Amino acid sequence: MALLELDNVTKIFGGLVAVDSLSISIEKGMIYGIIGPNGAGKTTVFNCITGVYKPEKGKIIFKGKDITGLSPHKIANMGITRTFQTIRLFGEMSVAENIMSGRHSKSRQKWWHGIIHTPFYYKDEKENWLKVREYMELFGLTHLARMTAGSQPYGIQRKIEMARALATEPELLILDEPAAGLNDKERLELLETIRKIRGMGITILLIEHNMDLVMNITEYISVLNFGKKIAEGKPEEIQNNPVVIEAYLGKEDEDEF
Amino acid sequence: MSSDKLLVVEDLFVSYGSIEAVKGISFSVNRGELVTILGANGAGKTTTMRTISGLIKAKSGSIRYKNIELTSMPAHKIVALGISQAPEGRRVFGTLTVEENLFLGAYTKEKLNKKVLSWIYELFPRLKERKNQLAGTLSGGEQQMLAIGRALMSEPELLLLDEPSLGLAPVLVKTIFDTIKQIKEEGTTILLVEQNAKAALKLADRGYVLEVGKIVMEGTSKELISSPKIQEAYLGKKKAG
Amino acid sequence: MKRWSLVGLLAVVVALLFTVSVFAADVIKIGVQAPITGKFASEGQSIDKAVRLVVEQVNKKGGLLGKKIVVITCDDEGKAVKAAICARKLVNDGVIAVIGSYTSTCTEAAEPIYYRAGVLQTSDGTSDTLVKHGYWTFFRNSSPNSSEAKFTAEFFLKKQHYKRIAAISDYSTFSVNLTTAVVKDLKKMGGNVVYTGKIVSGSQNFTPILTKIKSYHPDVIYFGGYYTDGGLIRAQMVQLGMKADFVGGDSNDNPEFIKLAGKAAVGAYLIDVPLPEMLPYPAAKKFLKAYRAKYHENPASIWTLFNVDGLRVILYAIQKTKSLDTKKIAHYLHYELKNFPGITGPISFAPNGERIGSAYMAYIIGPDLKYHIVYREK
Amino acid sequence: MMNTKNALYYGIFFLVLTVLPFFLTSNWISVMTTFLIYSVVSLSQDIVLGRAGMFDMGHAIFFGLGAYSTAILNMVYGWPIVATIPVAIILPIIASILLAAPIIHLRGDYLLVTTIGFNIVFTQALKNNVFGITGGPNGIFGVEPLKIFSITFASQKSIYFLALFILLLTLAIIHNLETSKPGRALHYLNLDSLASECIGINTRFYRLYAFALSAAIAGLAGVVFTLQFSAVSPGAFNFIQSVLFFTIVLVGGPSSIPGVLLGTFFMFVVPEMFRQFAEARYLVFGVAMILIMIWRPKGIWPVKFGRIPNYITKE
Amino acid sequence: MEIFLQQLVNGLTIGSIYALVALGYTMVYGVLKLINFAHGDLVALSAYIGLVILMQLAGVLSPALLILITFISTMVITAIGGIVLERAAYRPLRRAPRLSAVVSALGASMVIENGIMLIWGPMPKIYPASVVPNINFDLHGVYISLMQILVLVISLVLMVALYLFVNRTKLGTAMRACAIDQDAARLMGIDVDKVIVTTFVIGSALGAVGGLFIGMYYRGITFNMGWIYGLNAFVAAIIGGIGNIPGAMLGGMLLGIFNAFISGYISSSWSMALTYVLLIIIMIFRPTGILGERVAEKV
Repeated sequence: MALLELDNVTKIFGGLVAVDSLSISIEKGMIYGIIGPNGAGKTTVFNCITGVYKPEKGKIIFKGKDITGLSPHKIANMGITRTFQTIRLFGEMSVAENIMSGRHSKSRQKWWHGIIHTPFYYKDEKENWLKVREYMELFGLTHLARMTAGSQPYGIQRKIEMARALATEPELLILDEPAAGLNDKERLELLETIRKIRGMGITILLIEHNMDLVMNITEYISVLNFGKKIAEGKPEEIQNNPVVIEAYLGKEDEDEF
Repeated sequence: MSSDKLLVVEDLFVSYGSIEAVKGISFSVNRGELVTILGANGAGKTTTMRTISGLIKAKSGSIRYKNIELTSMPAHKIVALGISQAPEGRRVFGTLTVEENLFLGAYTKEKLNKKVLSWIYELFPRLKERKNQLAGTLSGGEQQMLAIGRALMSEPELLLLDEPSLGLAPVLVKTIFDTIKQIKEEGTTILLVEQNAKAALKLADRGYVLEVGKIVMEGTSKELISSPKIQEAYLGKKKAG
Repeated sequence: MKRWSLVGLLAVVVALLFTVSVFAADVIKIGVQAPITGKFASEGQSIDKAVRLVVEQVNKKGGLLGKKIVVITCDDEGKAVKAAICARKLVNDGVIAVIGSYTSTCTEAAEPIYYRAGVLQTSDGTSDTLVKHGYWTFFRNSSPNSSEAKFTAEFFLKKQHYKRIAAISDYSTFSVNLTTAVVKDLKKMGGNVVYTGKIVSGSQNFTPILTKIKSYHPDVIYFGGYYTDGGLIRAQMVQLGMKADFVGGDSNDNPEFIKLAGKAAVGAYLIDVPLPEMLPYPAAKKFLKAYRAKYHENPASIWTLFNVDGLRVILYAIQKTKSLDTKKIAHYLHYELKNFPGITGPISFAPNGERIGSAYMAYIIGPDLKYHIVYREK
Repeated sequence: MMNTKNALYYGIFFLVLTVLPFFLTSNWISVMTTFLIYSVVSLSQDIVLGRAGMFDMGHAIFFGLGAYSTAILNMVYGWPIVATIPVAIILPIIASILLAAPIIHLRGDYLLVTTIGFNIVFTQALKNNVFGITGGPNGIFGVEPLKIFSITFASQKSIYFLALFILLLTLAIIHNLETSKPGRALHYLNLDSLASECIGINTRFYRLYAFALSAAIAGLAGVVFTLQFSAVSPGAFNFIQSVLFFTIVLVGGPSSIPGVLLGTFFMFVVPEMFRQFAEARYLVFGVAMILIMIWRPKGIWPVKFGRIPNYITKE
Repeated sequence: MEIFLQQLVNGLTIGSIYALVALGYTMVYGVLKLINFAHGDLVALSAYIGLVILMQLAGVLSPALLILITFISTMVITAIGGIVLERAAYRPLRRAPRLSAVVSALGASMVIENGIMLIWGPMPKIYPASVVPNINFDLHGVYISLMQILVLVISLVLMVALYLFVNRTKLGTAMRACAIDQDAARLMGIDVDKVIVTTFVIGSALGAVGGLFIGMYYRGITFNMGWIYGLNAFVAAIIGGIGNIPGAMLGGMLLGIFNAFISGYISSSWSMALTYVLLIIIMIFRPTGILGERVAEKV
């Protein structure tokens, strides 16, 4: 059974069909890529999966459960976490606090722990901060723990965001253009990190423009154009698919423009 | 190609708070040229454009247009000097009509030049059909046309185009680039920022490659197209087949 | 660290401010607790000025019991919270008696504090609740709502023979109490009250409520609030073509009422003790002259004069008892003082601190825009 | 997780507040008591406004509900003050949830206007003497002092220490909040609501949580207010008061405990000090508010994040 | 029926004053996203300035000229006040957190209110009774005065003029553009600072007309009346959809009429509370006001 399944998902904005009867199926443990021109509806798909938008039609099934239209926090608590195309960190807070936010759903503190600290609180708090420490070490952020997240360079912010997402211990990690704004070195690091995350048994779904990265890392790709899936398959199949070349990659021998 | 420099950017640094987005870039645009700046998301292209237009203040460095220093000039004066921009994401005034948008483009002009307006309607007949429609109701491609048309209304000598193909269907991308070519042929100097490297280099005379706030490569379009690095990083997706 | 040093500096300044205490001298301290700022600022400032004038006169003649009198003023802004703070401040400053406050709310909020400290308090507040607690320190220098209400009801039913009566108040303690008392007395005497309602003081536009009242066809509208609203109500009644009479409670008695209502003021009735300039007593004329000479204006209202009387009886009692013991002074005021010639009429106090007797009158504003007495208590 | 330096500063702060009444005149003790009460209310306002980022300009409602609960139960129904305290806490909680639930999704300024609206309805209800128990525009006077066992809190000094105790309690709660999952959740949803949702934070729940907690604290402060003045009146809880609490937080520094305390001091005690300049002081004060905002747009003492345990950065 | 019509007249009169004041809130909110809490106090100030001018010139000029000169000079002076306000209290905070500007606005409100008290004293000031001849028309039991007619007509004319200015002129279009996207407006060569100042000038001048109407119609003016008028007008702007100019006009009128009908038909004691209950209901069901932020649609 697929980990995540989209069944004829349709999202319409004021008459404009942003996602058009999209069906995809992601197996557990794979790295799945979605590519397509800007404005093809890729991010909208992510927003539908994570509950930010409610699709007009279709079903989204995660681990056999229908999650269509659930609120984002419920979906996140079921094990789907994402990063954003434009980084959305809690800019004024420290790096460690940002990653700690990912522990929210795993922390078992109750509402009254915001008022009274019980022995359980201390135990839980320590457990979670130690987890934060683990993720900071994993991403090499330990020395920045107390620094303000918003003042870090782009590459570091991407890492913090990914660390935060991982801190929720998701089963499915959704990355929206993780390589945007990274230089060559950082991109290579990212490649390594994504492989490492997969090694942890986490399924990854990503949108990416950098073809190098996509072709290198993904095991299966869907190509979207105008909200419709125009092709899917293994990377090498996609690279040679004439429809994809026409709509997205561009024809080699095209000379008009 | 004339060699007199219309726009010269030297050692430009721009930062948002403590993040440096542009780290000491230098480039120039000659009169009558179409120069393109290539780079991935977040490379600093849009920041550069916004700084030229005066929306962001540079931290250091200089931007000279016809030998006038722009770095400490407010945006509206820069427009009056003859630089106009079609910004990234189009930024049309959604609750104003198409025609009102175009009129605003000519805000710095004493009087509306009817000839320019009809030229723009010629370039983009779709805009003429929809001139009384609210700009927000246009499709993405039409909005891009409007953004470019609006920028042209001030009869600029230097036109800045920030990602005109963003989010457009391939067939529309072609239309837009055809129009850009046409605008260039009518004598407007253009600085074009693009992710679509191939399309941009086909049009451009020269290009610069921006990566994480620095210029990593520059040259004529021919040189860039044939450079292996460019082929791999920006055109590679096509070559992979 | 830098910020902490800033705080340290601030703390030192605060400490200095706190430790500066009023050094004791051989003087008699009289407090004024009044709304110097805020909505009732004009009344409060007038009371303060008048008190200072009287004290200046006494000091010029050599003071009281051989001591100079010092006035300490505290601004309660017409707010209950500030009134309590003021009361504590004045008590702490060592005043023997306090004049004020102007509003019943502030007076009531401060009462228990003066009572516990044994400081005499005299106020023009008209709310009946002021004397309910039975504090020996409190003396009302004006007439209470209840006697005004009784007089109003008599005027309505015995003199004017109104058949359909509408009554409105604002939200202030004073106005609600007075209006409620008037309505109660009217009903007790068999009057027909067809409408009661409230307005928001200062909202200026009273046409909606007046239009509504119009549909009840009353032959009189009674308004128990302040002149700032009363003048406008009268003007808007006329503008809406209403034929009903207008009768205003004591707080409408202010020269500004006529200015606000303009020509519409003609024919309006007011119920109050006499106007400052209508007071028949020589002391009153003398005082007004002195006030005008010093401040080049008239006192804000009759309430200033009531407070002056409050001050004068207390000073008189100190002189008579030759004592600064407030218990003795209070005893004298309660049981020995009879018909002191005040500028607002003879003054005596009941054992609960109530001023005995009232001098309420009903006036009509004539075409000459002057007050004419139409009815007075027998 | 309070470090020793902070603990020291708080120690000094409370030491000063503890000995202060022995050096102050009674009217200044009264001012300082009110300062303590207002500090508690401002700190509670800060939970909603500073931490959770909701523009609540009707906070005096909860303060007033607490104060009126005590006054009404004591004066109308004859309850001893101690027994009224739980009601004065629970009633504001219920009210806050009922009021906030339908409007919590509103964008900043709209929430602000709606809460002003609630506040105006609240004070008008008090003035109209709803159910005949609020005492109308007059309010309620003569509330008994608090008696716990055989101790009676009647003197100004004893009320001062009661208020100080409540402030201490509030600071403890806020410290606990700050260093716990719910408290951090408030900051997260304030800074980026969507990102918070996407990492599993139920933003709606925590927004209501912020309202309920702050209402409870404000209600408790209301009890002390009633004891301090042995009276309540609608004017003490009108929307101008809400504006005051709102301003205190912003002038001092949202989410910053020392900031809010300084804000209260500046907005409440400083005007008391300049009482002799009665007529001009609020003019000067307005100018000062503008200048402070220009000088320190994030408040006099802005919040500093980075409260993280030391052990996570050590090898 | 007369009662109904009379209440309508009552409501429209106060409603047009609310609308005039609300326009100032809504325009500033449109371009700056700032609740200009000092606007109501500026309106109060204008009433005082108007009175001073009126008293200075009374008897010197003919009544019609007197009114004209008073209006124009008060509008000019208040507009200058608006410029000063923007310069001193808002421009330095353009890039600060939004709430800082709110505090600055509250501070400015205190400054103006207490400034009025220091200059003119705490006593209410009273406009002379017959600036506008006291003529009252009786239309079958519905009374309407000449002053009311003036209030209605002038307000309407000004609102139509403002509507035309904003929709038909270059500067007006620029103003709308700034409200939508300031950076894009800059790219058009629009001097955004100038547009903002213009907004304050127009808003203050319209507020000044409102202030003069308050003085001339209701006669008594107090230093602290800015709060009540300001708050009501602000609520009117919100009801209509803040930032939306026709919305402010509609909101003002609706608020006036609603107020009149609640006082008239339900309960005057609860009129203020019920007005706000209405506001809350509108906020719950139409979170951006009745007209809302204009959505893109075909015209």
